[in-house]
Amino acid sequence: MNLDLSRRSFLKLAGAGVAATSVGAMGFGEAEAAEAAHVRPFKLATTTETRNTCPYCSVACGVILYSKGDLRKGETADIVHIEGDADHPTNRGTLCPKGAALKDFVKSPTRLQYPMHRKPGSDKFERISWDEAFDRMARLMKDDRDANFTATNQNGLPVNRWSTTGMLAASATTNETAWATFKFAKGLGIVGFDNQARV
Amino acid sequence: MTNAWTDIKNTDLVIVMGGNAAEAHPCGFKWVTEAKAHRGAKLIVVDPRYTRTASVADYYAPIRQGTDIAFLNGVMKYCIENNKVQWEYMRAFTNAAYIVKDGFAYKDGLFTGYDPEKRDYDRDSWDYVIGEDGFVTSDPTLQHPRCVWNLLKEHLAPYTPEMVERICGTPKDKFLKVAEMISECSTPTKTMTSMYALGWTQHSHGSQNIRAMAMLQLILGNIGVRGGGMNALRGHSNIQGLTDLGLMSHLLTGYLTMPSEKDTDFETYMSSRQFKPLVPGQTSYWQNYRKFMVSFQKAMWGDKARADNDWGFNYISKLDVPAYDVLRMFELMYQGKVNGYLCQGFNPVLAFPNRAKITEGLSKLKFLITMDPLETETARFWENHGDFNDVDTASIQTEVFQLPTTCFAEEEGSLTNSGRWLQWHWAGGTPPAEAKHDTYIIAQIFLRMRELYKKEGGAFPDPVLDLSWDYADPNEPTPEELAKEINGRALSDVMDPTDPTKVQVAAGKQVVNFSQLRDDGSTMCGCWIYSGNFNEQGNNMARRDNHDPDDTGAYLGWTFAWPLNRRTLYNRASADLQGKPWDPTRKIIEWDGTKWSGYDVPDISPTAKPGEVGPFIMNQEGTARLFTRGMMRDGPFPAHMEPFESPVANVFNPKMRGNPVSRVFETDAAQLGLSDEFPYAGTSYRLTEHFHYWTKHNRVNSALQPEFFVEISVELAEEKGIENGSWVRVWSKRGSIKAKAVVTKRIRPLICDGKPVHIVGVPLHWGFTGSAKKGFGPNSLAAFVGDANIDTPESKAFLVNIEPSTAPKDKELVS
Amino acid sequence: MPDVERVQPGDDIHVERGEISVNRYGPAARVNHWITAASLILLAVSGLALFYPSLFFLTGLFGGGQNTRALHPYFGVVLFISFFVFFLQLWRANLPTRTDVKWVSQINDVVAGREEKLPEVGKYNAGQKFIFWSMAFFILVLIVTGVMVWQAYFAPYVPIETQRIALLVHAISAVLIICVFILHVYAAIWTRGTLRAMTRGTVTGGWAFRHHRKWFRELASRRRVDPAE
Amino acid sequence: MMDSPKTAVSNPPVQPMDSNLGERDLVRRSATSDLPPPERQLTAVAKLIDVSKCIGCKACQSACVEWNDTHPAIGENVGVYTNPHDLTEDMFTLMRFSEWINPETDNLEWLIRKDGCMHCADPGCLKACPAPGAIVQYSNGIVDFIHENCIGCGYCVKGCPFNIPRISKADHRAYKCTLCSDRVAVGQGPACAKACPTQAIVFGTKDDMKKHADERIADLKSRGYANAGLYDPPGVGGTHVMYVLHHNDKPHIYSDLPDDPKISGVVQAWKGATKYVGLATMGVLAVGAALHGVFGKPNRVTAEDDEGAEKLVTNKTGTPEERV
Repeated sequence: MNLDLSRRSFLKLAGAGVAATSVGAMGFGEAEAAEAAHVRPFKLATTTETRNTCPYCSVACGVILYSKGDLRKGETADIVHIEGDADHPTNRGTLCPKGAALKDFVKSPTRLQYPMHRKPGSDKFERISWDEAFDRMARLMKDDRDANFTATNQNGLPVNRWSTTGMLAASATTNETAWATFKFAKGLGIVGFDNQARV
Repeated sequence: MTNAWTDIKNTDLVIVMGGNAAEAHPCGFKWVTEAKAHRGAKLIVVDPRYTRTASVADYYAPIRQGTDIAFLNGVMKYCIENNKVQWEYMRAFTNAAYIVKDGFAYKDGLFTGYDPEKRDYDRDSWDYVIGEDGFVTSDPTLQHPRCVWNLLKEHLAPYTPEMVERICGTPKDKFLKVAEMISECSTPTKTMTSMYALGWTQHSHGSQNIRAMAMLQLILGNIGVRGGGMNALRGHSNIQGLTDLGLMSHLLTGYLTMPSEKDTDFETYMSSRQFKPLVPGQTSYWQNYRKFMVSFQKAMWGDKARADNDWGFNYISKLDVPAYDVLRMFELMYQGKVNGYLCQGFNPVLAFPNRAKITEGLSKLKFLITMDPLETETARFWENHGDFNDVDTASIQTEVFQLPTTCFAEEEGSLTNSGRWLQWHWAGGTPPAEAKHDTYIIAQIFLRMRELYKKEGGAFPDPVLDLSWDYADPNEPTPEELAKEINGRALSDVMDPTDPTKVQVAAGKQVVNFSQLRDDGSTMCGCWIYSGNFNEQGNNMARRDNHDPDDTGAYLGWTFAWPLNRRTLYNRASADLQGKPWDPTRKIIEWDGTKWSGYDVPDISPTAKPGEVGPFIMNQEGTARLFTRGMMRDGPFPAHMEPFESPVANVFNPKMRGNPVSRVFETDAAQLGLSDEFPYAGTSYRLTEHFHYWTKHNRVNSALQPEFFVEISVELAEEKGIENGSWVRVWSKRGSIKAKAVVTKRIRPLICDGKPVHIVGVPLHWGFTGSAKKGFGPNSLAAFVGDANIDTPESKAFLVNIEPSTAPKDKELVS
Repeated sequence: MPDVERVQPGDDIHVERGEISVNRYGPAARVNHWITAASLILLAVSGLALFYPSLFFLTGLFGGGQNTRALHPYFGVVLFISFFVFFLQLWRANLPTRTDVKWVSQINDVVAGREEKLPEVGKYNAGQKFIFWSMAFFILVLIVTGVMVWQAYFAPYVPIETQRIALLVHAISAVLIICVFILHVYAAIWTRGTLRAMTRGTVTGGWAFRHHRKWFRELASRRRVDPAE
Repeated sequence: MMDSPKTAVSNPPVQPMDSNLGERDLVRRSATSDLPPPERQLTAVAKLIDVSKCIGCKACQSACVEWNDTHPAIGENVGVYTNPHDLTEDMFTLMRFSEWINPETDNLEWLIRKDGCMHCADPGCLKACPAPGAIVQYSNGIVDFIHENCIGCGYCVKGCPFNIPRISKADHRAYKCTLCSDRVAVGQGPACAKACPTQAIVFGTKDDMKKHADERIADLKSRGYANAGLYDPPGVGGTHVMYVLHHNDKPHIYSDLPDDPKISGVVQAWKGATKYVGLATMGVLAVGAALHGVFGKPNRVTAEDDEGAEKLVTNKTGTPEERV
């Protein structure tokens, strides 16, 4: 592009000329001082990594949570980014459109913050304390169990069924949570007990 | 999955049918891409829609939803007739040679013993001929006219390519091309893998869909081998785990089953489960049932489970029906017979069929408790959202508790993936505001109820009072404590069976795995198949060694897989009768003359001689079943059945509707539509941009797929005068929805039994909460009927009508 | 075609103490002219700054590149409106006449300043008319092409290929209008006594007699008419 | 000093690291004539998008939004899967879907192409840009926008042969894919390539990517795609984002991917000839005028003119006094 070069030098002359006559002397020099080329500062610097598993489908991709603050040090941890774990044999760092956006699930504007209570017939939820909620729920459940429990069948065989209260367990909870939930539900004799595997 | 995600790279042919792996499991589908790129594997997609999986397939064939059995039976027939059978495998590892009782037959779409009143079969004739020795009689030459193989051939006879085209709408040439590609995998050195999901399960004959493919895989010798298997792509991250742990109304942990009223006492219960071998020298692993059961009962009730009270057998509910599955529960709710309901991370208002019935049911509850990290339509089912949730709030007397829980990022524990890997994860974030762990919430409700029972007494308080809850902090059991409980430990010294003087496991120590469990109350174990997950070596689910010797895809050092860290189920079947791998390049295990060894944990006793013990050790036969005896309610062979709502009649028996033995409640029977009023075949599915009803709460995924739509063919759009991107109304006998129309060439009308069948595709990700535009779900349309064996709702096939329409109105816009 | 307006409203001759002065432009016209001139200069400077990287520093005059980019089109709108008003006042006086042809044919006498050799001209000579009409033409082209590439409001609705052409035309027109501008300014300076027409609004009798004698005669002859009439 | 990363399959560092992309790595800088040659030559990198492996899942879009912290608007369904409906200042990459019936087989092919900046070797955006240093090209091939220097004129949009840059209505600056320059600068690959479930998007040195493409093309040919090939258009000097296409003979079927992209002749003329011819013209005229002013005598009003004026005014009328 010799043309370009010759043109450039030509322009410099002209430019200089105009500069001299017009504003060059008037201290507009800084208008020329452009920001030097640079890339965005790497945003994961000084974050804390935590190995986790994508909670969506059953491929169970390995993910790394990047947080400001470290739970293991007793700090509050704010998750700033989530990315696939390249060490994981199944996903090898890749993630699908859901997994790649996990941070927005954690940070969703519709994440629940407080226990809420809706009175019969009401058109709104109202805040309720955990303690109040637990007592109220335990009472409602016990009363229903006591009132409708089937201890024995017509032949006097102990059948131990509580069929008037049911439960759906979440198949996105951990095995450990599931085991606790299992003990709770089957221990109470809840027979209407299923999880997403049913549907 | 019988195999692991990472094993798919070893396959030669992937058939995606009854699923849409690329969209629903993109990162698992990676391994299909690997197999294609590095093994030259081929991919076949058989689906009513040309999906994103089809977009990368080597061959795509269309099929009408709900007709997979006919298609697969057709393929089996093709393979048998063209001698494309892995003969040695099939003869040795299946029950093909067993003789079946006289009297068993199939006619007019029905097997022998059908009772239309009971909507059930008398299954007595569906069994083998058992000799005096108590063992099954067989004819290894496969000559006997009553042997399973010949009965199967007879059963498959009608499924000609012409019949397949007539039923499925799959053009004959396309069917034959698929059948031909599949049949190539009958050689020991070529394997096919089947990847399926809810496209097969959500049918009134879902179990039989899967059986049909399993049988095909057995005929081709593809079960237990690398790159083969039956791979159910489970939906949720831990749906496998919750099933393994028995969080279902008919199950206990580890596939131990709930007692029924027939199980009047512990011994009766045992007698019908502790299966004896049907073949001499066979393993029949369920012989150990009692060890697992007693250890489970000890885990539940500790010291209160004693020999003298049958280990608390009467603490366990005895069922008067096969199961209190979700359809039955919501039917009871609808009848006003349910007062309370807990939804933990579950959204039935969008997940269960016939939404109107679900909402009405919930409206009759006294109280509803929801536990979720996110808003759900269920927690707000009483809230009016105009057309999107048109309820009379004031008239709904249900008291609702909405409890905020932590999410994956804020909690620790293990999830079991589709490949049965139990993977441990750690908490990385602080929960928002007052969100609590599910374990805390469950513990609080339980402890407070138990307090009330201590104080007030009440209905049969014993199982509640005696439930073992001996955690360091009963208010919130830690994941480690619970994991150790699942693994199991010795309650008193456990002696070595080979040397009674030696202590095998000292009291208080974790058992190494379920092989150390006892039926004398000296061990406890929450879930036997998981045992080994957290033993004295530590938390095996947290292992992170990703080495893979010889790139088999096994990754034995990565986390823990049940059972016993085994990665490929039935892997004994990967070797021939001499114990040599069918395909030396794809060895999993091998018999070295004295023991089995190789890349995976052998799925057989390491010293069981090849000729003597069959590979399918969980079965009494030691072989896989091409004929299931009486174990499936709707037949020992898969037979074509139409969906309950079908655009065409069953060609074998026009009077037969759906699955003849599926349970249908009266009110629902009245709500089944006919094709004259609802001419189009509706189906439901997921889109890759969303995960169920969660990601609509997430602005990124909402931007990628913002608004509810239905997909129809160009032909149907022209017929109905529907513009691409315009509003349409879709309605069934049970409900009506409004959606944007996506007019596409990816759906084409199918010619079934001589008439065109138009398909209406309805994705399932929208509701009235979250960031995405408000919308509806297919469950407003789907029928309240389920599979005959497991009662999974028939959400994949229902009848609808469609017309151009206008935008739905939200509450603000109403009145 | 309408006749050329030989004399415009407000043109008049005054004689004070023997000094003849001729009204050429009223105050409104002069303000109008200078607004136009100012916006044209601002446009030239900001435009050149965005066209020649070596002149980019000129954006400093407007408080940086972002401002220059934002202001330039508004200057353009001002120029267009202001010139449009100006145009309405002057266009009839700038219609071509036969003498213009002769005048142009003797362009070397013009450049040499041998005006006595030239035909008598009215209020505007061919050169001035040329400036007038080319200004009008280029301003029109510039405003149209400018709007097409006005990123903040219109560009997103114009096909990219069209915008590319618009940019090219805009650049060429800008160069040419600046040339016309140079001619205009130089002519005004070279022809002494001209500037006061746009400052004071009047010219000397001698100037009028020398450069626009036909126009001058016209005005002179009008003075014969009785004021009562 | 670290050279270019060779892969996107790795976990990002969390310890502070120096960026290896800066002023001294520039090979081109918009509206700058006197750019010093780069201190060193980084290995050229490239992103290879294998359209035949792509399942259109949009993980790349998701990962892009999350990494770049953009906020694409939640739009509506207009009858297509392409969402958002076009690239925006908040959506640097976009899956474009087209349903194409192959005339040879009469089979439907769902062609899904990841659209975004191609990082041309000869970038039209940079050529068109009037703001010094607003668009830069690093020696590894990345074409990046330095937003502080951007004046929002939109010339880059006209300069780009692929219609990629978008101007933000909010801050009037141009935005597009950076090839995750901030990740590449610390040895990481782009977020989209890391996320891509089927690894249809791979990242590495341009040479490695070409080799990888050859393998993929061989595989595609073996599956009957006779015209499979690599899209690395010479018209723009090649690109640092390349495609493997099953139908490389007709790129336009992939949602109007240009068959032979090059910087528009009009833009060339605008940014080339017009500039110096224009300057010459203005210069000549100015100089000419100056010379005329200096050497030719000014056009002055003479005494004769004044007399002539006098006559004209007085002779034909009464004396001036009478007039007043």
